[in-house]
Amino acid sequence: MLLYIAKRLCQTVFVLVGITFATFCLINIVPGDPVQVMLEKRADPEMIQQVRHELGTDKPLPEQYINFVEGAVKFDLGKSYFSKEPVMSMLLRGFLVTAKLAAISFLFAVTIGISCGMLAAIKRGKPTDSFLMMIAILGMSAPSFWIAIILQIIFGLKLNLLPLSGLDQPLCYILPSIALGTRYAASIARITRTSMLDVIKQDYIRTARAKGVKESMVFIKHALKNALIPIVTLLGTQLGNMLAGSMLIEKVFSISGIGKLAVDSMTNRDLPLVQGTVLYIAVIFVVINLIVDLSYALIDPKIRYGKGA
Amino acid sequence: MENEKHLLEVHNLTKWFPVRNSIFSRQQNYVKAVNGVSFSVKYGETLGVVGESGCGKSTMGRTLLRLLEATDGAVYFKGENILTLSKKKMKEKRKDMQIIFQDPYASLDPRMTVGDIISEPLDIQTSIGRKERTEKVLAAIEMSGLNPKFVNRYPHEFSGGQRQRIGIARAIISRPQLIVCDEPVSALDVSIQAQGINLLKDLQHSLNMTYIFISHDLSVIKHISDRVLVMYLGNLVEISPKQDLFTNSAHPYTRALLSAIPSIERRGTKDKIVLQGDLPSPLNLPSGCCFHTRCFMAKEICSQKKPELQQVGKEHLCACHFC
Amino acid sequence: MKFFSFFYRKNKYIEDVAEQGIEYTSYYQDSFRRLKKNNAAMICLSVLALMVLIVIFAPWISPQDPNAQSLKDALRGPSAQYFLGTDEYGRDILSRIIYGTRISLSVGIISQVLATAIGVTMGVLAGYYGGYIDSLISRVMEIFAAFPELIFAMGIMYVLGPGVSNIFIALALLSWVSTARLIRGQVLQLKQKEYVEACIASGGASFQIIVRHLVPNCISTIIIMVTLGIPGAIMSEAALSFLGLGVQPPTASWGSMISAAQSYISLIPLYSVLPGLAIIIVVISFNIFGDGLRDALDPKLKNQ
Amino acid sequence: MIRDNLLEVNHLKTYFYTDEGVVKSVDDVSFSVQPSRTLGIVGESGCGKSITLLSIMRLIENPPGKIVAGEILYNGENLLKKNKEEMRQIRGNNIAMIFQEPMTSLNPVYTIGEQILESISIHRPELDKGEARERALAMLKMVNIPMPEKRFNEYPHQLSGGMRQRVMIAIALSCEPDLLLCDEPTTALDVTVQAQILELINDLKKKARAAIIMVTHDLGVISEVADDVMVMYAGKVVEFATVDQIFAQPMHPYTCGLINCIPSLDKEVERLSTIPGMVPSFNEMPKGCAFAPRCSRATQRCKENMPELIDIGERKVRCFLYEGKDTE
Repeated sequence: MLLYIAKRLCQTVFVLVGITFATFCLINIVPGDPVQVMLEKRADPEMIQQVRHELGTDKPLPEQYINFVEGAVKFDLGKSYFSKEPVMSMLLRGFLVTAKLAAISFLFAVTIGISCGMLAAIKRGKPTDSFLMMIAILGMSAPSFWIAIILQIIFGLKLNLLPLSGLDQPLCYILPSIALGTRYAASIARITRTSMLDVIKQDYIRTARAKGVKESMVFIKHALKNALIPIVTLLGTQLGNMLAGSMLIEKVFSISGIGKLAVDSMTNRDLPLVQGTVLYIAVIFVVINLIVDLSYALIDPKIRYGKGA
Repeated sequence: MENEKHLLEVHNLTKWFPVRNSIFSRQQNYVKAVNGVSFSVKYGETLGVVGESGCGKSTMGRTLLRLLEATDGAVYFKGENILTLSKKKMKEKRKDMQIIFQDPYASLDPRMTVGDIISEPLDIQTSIGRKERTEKVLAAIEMSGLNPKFVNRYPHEFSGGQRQRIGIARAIISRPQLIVCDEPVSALDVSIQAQGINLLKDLQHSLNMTYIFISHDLSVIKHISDRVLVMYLGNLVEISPKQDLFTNSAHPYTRALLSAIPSIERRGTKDKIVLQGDLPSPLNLPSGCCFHTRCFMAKEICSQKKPELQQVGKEHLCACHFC
Repeated sequence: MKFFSFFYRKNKYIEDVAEQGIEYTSYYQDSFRRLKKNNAAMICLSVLALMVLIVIFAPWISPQDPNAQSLKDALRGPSAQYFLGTDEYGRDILSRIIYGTRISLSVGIISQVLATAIGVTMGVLAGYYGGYIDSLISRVMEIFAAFPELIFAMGIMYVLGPGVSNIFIALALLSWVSTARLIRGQVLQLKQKEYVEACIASGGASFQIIVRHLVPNCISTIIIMVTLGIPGAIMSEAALSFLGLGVQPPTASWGSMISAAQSYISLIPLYSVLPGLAIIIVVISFNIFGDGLRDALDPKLKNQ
Repeated sequence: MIRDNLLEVNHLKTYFYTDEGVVKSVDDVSFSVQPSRTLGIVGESGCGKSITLLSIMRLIENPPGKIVAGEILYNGENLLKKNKEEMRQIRGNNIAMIFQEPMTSLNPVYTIGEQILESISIHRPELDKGEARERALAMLKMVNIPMPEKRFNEYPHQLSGGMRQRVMIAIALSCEPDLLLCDEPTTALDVTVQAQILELINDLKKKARAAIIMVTHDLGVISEVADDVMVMYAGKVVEFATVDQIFAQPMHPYTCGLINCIPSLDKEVERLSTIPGMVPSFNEMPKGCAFAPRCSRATQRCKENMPELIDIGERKVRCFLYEGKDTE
């Protein structure tokens, strides 16, 4: 297992380096001088020179890259050009808001997704199964921001039950979480169902039945644990996508999370902030995937005992 | 010259598969699938290769044809070492050597018609005209006992036995001199198996081919072979003319193998040799004689010294300290 | 019946000896027969065909010019002149939705065709040659996959600047990795097949193996990947346009329409509901048709 | 000699309803098993021998499969009339089963110990944890697994095929069943390991006094373990006899063909005798005897009528050749 962990860690370090490189390139291949683009026509040459010096873009590219990586590791990515606030503190503030929202939606998606998927697998071929899968494919096909608006219209405007925007009270979380989680719940339900159906065809399920194991236990004890690997893989990607996808929901509900930060920085062409958001969202995503991969070891003894890689 | 009698001479053939143990350790480990096997095959004979799964018999068959590159050793085909031939020269040689596979499902491309599958060796090797190609394909189909009407059908419409016949037709279309048969009938039902064996025997006579027949089934090997080679963990343990091997087996592994076969005729015989334990891993071969961990005759010397092949009868060689 | 005939090579050279009057069913003919039995998939296929017709004939079927402003008619409900009402500039919503179909379908199809071209090439190279080529391609794929979808697309759009053709590129770069991964895995499996060994045993070179055996056996996966990739690309385009990073005004796109409509949900809710319904109809049709295609072509792919 | 039947199967019919039509996998099969006897069922793939076992266990996947008729009497009680819960109590407790693929028949995510304990805890809830563990270890010892304490905590992938099959046998025998169903238990194993497993089964037969039904395609295996032999072809029983009778004097042409087409270890023949053709697929089943198209002794009558299973002394055979000899 140590070998497996070591291998995964090495891979992660490599990917992290790749991410910093990609993010760095992202900024430096923007057509034209980034500073000029940033300041648009307002700037006189002297001012441009000054900003360049501030951002360090007057140095040669390799040195810039090293400075960038150094800053990234030290959690110091400079200041936002517009608000003059350190990028890190802005990110942190935004991240806390988004993380809360994403965590709640994730919980919602996992509970609904796995239970519906299991139910559909148990009732395979029956009306319950077809109904649940219809709902799932519908949920997968609707854009989250559209669901958010529909929820606002129904629960906020027509029924006047829940607040339309903001996150200042617990009730506020309900609509954004549902809007953000629906699509993921649907895909989790689908993968749970297919993975379960795949597993219950296996010989060891027949062995369990031949032992006289109760049908409910056949599903819960014998099938689910084996079906988990594809589900957990999906969960990892989904959590990362949820963090990024929350920016659509944040826009609808006027929440100032990390997503809003990302969108604003890009529309304003606020270079340090763009770098920061892209880099750290990617880093979080990679860390989540690392945790997922390590959790395979808990599920699959083949990995735990050295064989898998 | 002695060589004239031999179609194939194999010297010290070795195939090790490297396994990366760890990204940190510099020590390279190997799955030692075939370890220094030497033998020769005469024109027109059938050499049976027998052993349990994991003994390296299929790997050896594939290495002989350079479907896998050998780690060490030499294979002389009609006096020429094919392991050192260039790609281009090897391609020409491939006309003379073919292979029949075990799995009737994985060995036929599901997206090709039967005709295209069978003519593949011709399409790759030669640039003959359509008419000639058609004739050759039809001839091969008929020789394999299939209905020529099937040419445009796809493999999924055929049963296991018929698919195996398609595989045989593909192997014989370029009129090879040597065919490696890798468990060609193992996946078939008994009644179909007998048809397959008879077909292979008939083709051998009419086309004058030499077979290396790989199987785990000693009774099939006994029926079809002229000489038999027994392998254990990548090592040749005994090679002998058929009669001698079955009446007078020298190696304890061969004897155990023979006695383990459940047979109708030997029903009720009580003095069975039942080997204990499992096959050791080919990653860590036992020291000395690789069979000593399961051998009922093992003495101290067996774990220390690797036995050499010794002559025990006419053309009968055995690698055991006590034979 | 000849729907898939493009994809398989049927050698007719022995036709005269073959059984007459018997239909030889190829793999694709069988699959198509299975697909035709799947009613839901066939309904979705006809919906998609209808959509394609809308795309082609948009100028003739849309009642108004989608970009013609008429501020006095702004934000009206449905009427005889404006069948589904008007937006904040008084433009006809129905016409804008019809023109939005053009953007959505072209983004979906073109970006996926590009992605498939890159993905299949990379996947086959990595899977077949292995070794350093595989390591290199795999590492590149890992870095591409290290960004969440939306952030990745946004980053690319930031670099390239907004615009329809840049969306094609951004979404192609986003989705080639999954195709490449799947193809690589499949090639690794196919490479082990005995019919590939048989081809080597007959002297087949790498190119012959790839062309004769590997690619034909990957075609069904490729078809499935394209079909199931399109709805994802359509959704991503809508999201980008919704955020203002995709299609720019005044061009009509479903995502940017929803974005604009968001300010008027209390005034004219239909404005935000309708473009979303259009997205759902197209995406769900592709999803159900793609699922049907996958079940018909390759039931084993279900788990990917 | 009259013995009480432990298991009596009467006119069992198990059909599978597929898109292409109804597959009559088991078609009117009757037989009985006495305590401590071993019945061997032989036939080629698709003849319905494994489906017969799964029908006894009531483990046929429905849909597409269904037991459409017949009765399965276990100690006089019809298993087909039992409800799910009663059937569950019988499975693993009174009737146990081992399967062909030892590689895939054990759950990869649980240890060997957990999988044996599960069966014990279901059917012997009165045992406390320590006792159950004792018993599980004793089972591992009984099937000759070296170092049972160590193996107890290992996962299936750490064991070889032969070892896994031993574990399967230990699980099956852990609640001392009266009847053990073996579905090709040695087919996936090498000959030397097969010899070990067959030796083990023969040993346990003496110790455990369970009746065994052994399904296999290998007549050699049958000859080593069975007391009685039933030959099946295309879902029907074609011959039933004791093991000595069947090999000394096979009656049905199919049985004769099957015995003759195995290459002999002791005799030398130039050509193997074969059974021409192949097993008809379910949708082109002939009207009369299913074996008639491949039978060298078939007459017009065989092609048109299905012969009945006729009793000849203690034997049974389904062939017109033996009509009128039933008084013998």
